[in-house]
Amino acid sequence: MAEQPSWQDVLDLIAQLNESDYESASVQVGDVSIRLSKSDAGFDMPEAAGRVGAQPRIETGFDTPMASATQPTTGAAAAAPAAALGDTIDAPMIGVFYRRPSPGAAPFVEPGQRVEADTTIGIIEIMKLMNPIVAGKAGVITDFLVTDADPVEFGQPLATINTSA
Amino acid sequence: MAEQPSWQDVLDLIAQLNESDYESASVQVGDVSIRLSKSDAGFDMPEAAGRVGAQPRIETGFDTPMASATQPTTGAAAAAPAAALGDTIDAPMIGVFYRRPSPGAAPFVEPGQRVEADTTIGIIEIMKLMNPIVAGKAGVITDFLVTDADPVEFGQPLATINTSA
Amino acid sequence: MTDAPVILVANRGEIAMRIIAAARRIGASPVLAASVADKDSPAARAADRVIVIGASPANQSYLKPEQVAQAAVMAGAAAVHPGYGFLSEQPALCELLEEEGIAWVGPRPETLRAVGDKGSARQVAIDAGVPVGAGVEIDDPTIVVALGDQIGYPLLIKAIHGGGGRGIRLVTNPEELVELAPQAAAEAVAAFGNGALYLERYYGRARHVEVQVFGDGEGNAWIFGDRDCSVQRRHQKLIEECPAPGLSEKRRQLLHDSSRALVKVLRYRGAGTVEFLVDTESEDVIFLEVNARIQVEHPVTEEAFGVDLVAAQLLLALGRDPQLPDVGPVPPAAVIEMRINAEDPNADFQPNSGDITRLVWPKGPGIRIDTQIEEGYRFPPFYDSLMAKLIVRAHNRDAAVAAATAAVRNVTIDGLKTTLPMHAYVLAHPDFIAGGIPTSWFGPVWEARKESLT
Amino acid sequence: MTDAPVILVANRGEIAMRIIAAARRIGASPVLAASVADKDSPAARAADRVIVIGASPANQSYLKPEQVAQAAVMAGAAAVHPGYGFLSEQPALCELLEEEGIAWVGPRPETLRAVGDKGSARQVAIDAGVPVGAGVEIDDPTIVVALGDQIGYPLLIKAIHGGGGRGIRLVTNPEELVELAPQAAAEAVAAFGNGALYLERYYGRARHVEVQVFGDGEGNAWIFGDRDCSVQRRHQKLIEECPAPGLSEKRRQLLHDSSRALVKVLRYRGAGTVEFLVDTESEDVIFLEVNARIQVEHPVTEEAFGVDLVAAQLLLALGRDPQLPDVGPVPPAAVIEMRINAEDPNADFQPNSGDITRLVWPKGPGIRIDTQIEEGYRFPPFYDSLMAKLIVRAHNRDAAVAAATAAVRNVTIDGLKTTLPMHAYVLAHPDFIAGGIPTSWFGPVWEARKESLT
Repeated sequence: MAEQPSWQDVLDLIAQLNESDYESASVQVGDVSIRLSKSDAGFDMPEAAGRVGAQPRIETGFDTPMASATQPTTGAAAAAPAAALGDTIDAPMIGVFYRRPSPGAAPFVEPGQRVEADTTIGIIEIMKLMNPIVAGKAGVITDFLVTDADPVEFGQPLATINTSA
Repeated sequence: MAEQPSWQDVLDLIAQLNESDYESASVQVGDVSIRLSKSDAGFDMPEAAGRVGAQPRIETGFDTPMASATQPTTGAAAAAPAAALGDTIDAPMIGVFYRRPSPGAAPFVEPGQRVEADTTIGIIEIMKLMNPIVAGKAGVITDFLVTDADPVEFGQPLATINTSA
Repeated sequence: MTDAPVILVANRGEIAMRIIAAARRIGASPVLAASVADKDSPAARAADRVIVIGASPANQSYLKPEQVAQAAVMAGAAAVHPGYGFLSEQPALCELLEEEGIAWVGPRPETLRAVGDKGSARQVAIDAGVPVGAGVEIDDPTIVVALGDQIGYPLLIKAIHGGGGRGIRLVTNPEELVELAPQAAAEAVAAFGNGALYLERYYGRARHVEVQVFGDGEGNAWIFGDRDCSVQRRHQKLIEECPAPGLSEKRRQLLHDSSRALVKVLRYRGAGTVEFLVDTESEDVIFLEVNARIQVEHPVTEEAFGVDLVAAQLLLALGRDPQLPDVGPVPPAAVIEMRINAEDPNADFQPNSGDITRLVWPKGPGIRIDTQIEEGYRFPPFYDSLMAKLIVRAHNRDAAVAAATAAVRNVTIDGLKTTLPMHAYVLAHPDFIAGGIPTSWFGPVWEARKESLT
Repeated sequence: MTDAPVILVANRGEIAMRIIAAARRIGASPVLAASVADKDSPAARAADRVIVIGASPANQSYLKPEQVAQAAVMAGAAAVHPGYGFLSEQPALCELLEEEGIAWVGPRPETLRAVGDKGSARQVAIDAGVPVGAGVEIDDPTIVVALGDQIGYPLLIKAIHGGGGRGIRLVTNPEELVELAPQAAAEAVAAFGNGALYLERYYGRARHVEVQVFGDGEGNAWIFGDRDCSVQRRHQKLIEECPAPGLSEKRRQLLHDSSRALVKVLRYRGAGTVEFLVDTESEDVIFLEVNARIQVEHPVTEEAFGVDLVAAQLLLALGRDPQLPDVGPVPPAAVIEMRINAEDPNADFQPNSGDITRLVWPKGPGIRIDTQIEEGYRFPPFYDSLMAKLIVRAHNRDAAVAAATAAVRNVTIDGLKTTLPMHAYVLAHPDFIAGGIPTSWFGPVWEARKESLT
């Protein structure tokens, strides 16, 4: 859990949000929660609460899953959010992820290596069917998030990739 | 838990939010929660809807009915907020409220009149039993909130009283 | 909906929710008379309107007839449903409402009086030909054998002027009686200044079985089977079931016929319960009392027979057909109710209150939950500890016990101590599974469990 | 709980909730195989674990056997429950699981194949001595009287090579047949290049009645009564009830015996439904098909007989006793289910999706709600429009209709258009109240209502 914001932080944040274009905002850090709305639509949903609970960090809620909206909220200045954290390459299907074409062989790619959109980075086996997985975007693989031969779900991040490198 | 905001902090925040564009706002820090709405629509959450709907304006909630919480609880500097808003004299029982001892008679008291704690300000009739109602505190009655012969519920404000006058 | 009759709900908690649901079923408008503590409760939200009648303690709100009556007048109520407890069996509220032309959802005030007192209730039962407990005063403590035979053994010698359990002796045969009666008389003289004694039949292993009745107010009765409520701790029911297991046809008929006779004698109006003591060591069946109201455990009967007793109460009070079927003596299903109380069964059932932080109910066929609690609800300290009733129905008793066991396992209530562990224990106990345990069963069994754990 | 068998729930919505509840009842651990759209759904929260199997559209997730099988492997599942729809009657998933040693909650793959095709199902029925619809090919359109008599009237002349309703003529007597058959042959030649004709019995006012079976896989059957599902719009069931009203004892026995014979012939395993057409203008009863899965409307049977069919399915799949009772042909209660769909009945039942802003369910005895929706739930556009099933039980059909009417009136679903107004209309309609309407009833009645409103 992040350090608690000071009262001044809260005031600053509200001032900042007020200058923003957000229709509504919801911020929760530990015990501190702030919700603002410029329209009546405001905060309808128990769901929203659910999500905040489920996702540990800070979330400014705009009614639907908001992924990237999250980051700069608390921070004062805070630059380039999404790219800084790194894009991910996500599993296009459920199955078992292999980084090598066969046991004992060298991995398709290693962290630090540059890939193109069509570079194979691994294989997903689903019920004995092997499916090559390509990077889908050009960049430098920064890390693998899944161990060789681990099961993965659909949409699960397999690796991080720096697309601006 | 973050440090509790002082009462002054809360007032400042409310002032700030009041100047903002938000239709509605909700801030919670530890036990302190502030909810503001410029329209009745306010907050949709079941609970809040109940409270905000019933009491249109500003509400600083300390978890339970807030009445006394409002007082200087947190407060550092802060001068007598409650009194400024006006104390109320609340119905000590359910029944029909009468401002006069009998139909056609003059009211027990009129707005602007000074009362002592034991001054009778009206009668509540409950199932044909007449119960004199006393002010309960000394001050100047500023307004009656209930019309003569109106039914009142337990705890319903009958009149406002300025206790610092 | 504007001319829907208003039902004032003069109660709280799960029964308030239940009455509100019944009001909605019949197209009426429910208004809740609430204490300050309950003015934002789930029942308050479920009602069309809330009227705050008084402060949080029940003796300043729910127990004040004139405050409830005032709320009924203010609500423009066509009828007032008192639920159970509180003012439900008090003629006072009933009569205040009669004066205002507002219907009372319950029996007439004279019925409440007739059955509200042990002595007069016993007389009503005798008049109706219903078996009551044998008892007789001793004239001469040296001539007691005939009296003892008349009452049967075991029996109790009670000092008439004794009290609080003092001056009571258990006697199991005539020899003991002959020996102990003079001693008891002497001791009573010493202790209470009066040697008068009373003999009473003692049932140490009797069951609590009750019959659900519904009277049309003219002497006709619907009988909706029987319930066994023998899982009790200090006379507090913990688990109830319908039908009562293992009753012989003859006994069942005696219970039902007796109850029907009482309804007729009383010209009983609406829902009521006739409680009996059913001995497991003799063939005796003894009338205990009439509960002139809907009871906590009414859902087991509703689920077993497929009826809505609370809606029927409202309909009758509004002068309409209660829409109840004639049913057989044994329902086509077995139903068990577990009372989930905010009490710690491992700490002498001490009540507790506070926030319910997480709440998950089991789902599926045959499961019914009657409750007011929900996640985030602050269970108040002012009232009784009943949080919820978990009611489970199945095609026979074995299946119902299995279903109840699974249901209890799949309840999550975080934030408070509850009686759920006690239910899990009882439901798994061979005595309970066999059925027909007496009311004296639970206490020592639960104590023994506690000792086995330490 | 660590060695609780894992049940993979390969479905979504209300039936996923239902299977999760049944898994919990039997002490198993439910794991949900979900699409991305459903990964945070109420069913996902109710499960012990969620495995995301694919993208939101069903054909990229719920309809992919290998993805579901992979999830079952990853979950360490002991059994997979496919619900209804999706892969529930596909041998493909069933066989993939068999290879992995994971139990399939449903009939054997060969059973799925045998009843999955109209032609082979018809042959199975004939083998079992179950009445099927009469039909015969015409050799010579000028010699048709005997054929017509053999089939009975009214009948349809169908061009064998026609389709989409073209080339079909309704014939009500032999004279018409003699006149129309040659014309139809000539037209068929002109239209389809082939004059071959087929005669088939026509039932314009037949009911849809089905029988709930449960097979032990060895040829033995439990029969849990019948259901009437005749309130249909374009072959979509809207309201179902148990038992089917107004069936003669003889017809009921024919339906039940036929179903039992099918279970025996197929050595049917688990829950299934045998659908029949029951004519209202003749004594004919015609086999339609076997649904080799649990059905949407299974709750009416569960409530009527007091059983848990889904738990029984799971127990059987796990090799355990399904714990089902033997019951009589007619249940001791009447139950009605209303399908609440996210469709606008006043706009040609157009589906809609979006946020459910407010949701209030009726409460009280005999009311069961099977649903996944809750306040704040965003009803997704990807799947079918079933939001919830409102199931109401009472002691007889009249009481059930009244209870259903009250229950429908007391549902509030804001944010989406639903079929609730349609239910209110049907439940109040004298034809429905009388019982026994044919499947052709709803369409014109609803159209007429629309016209009467404009």
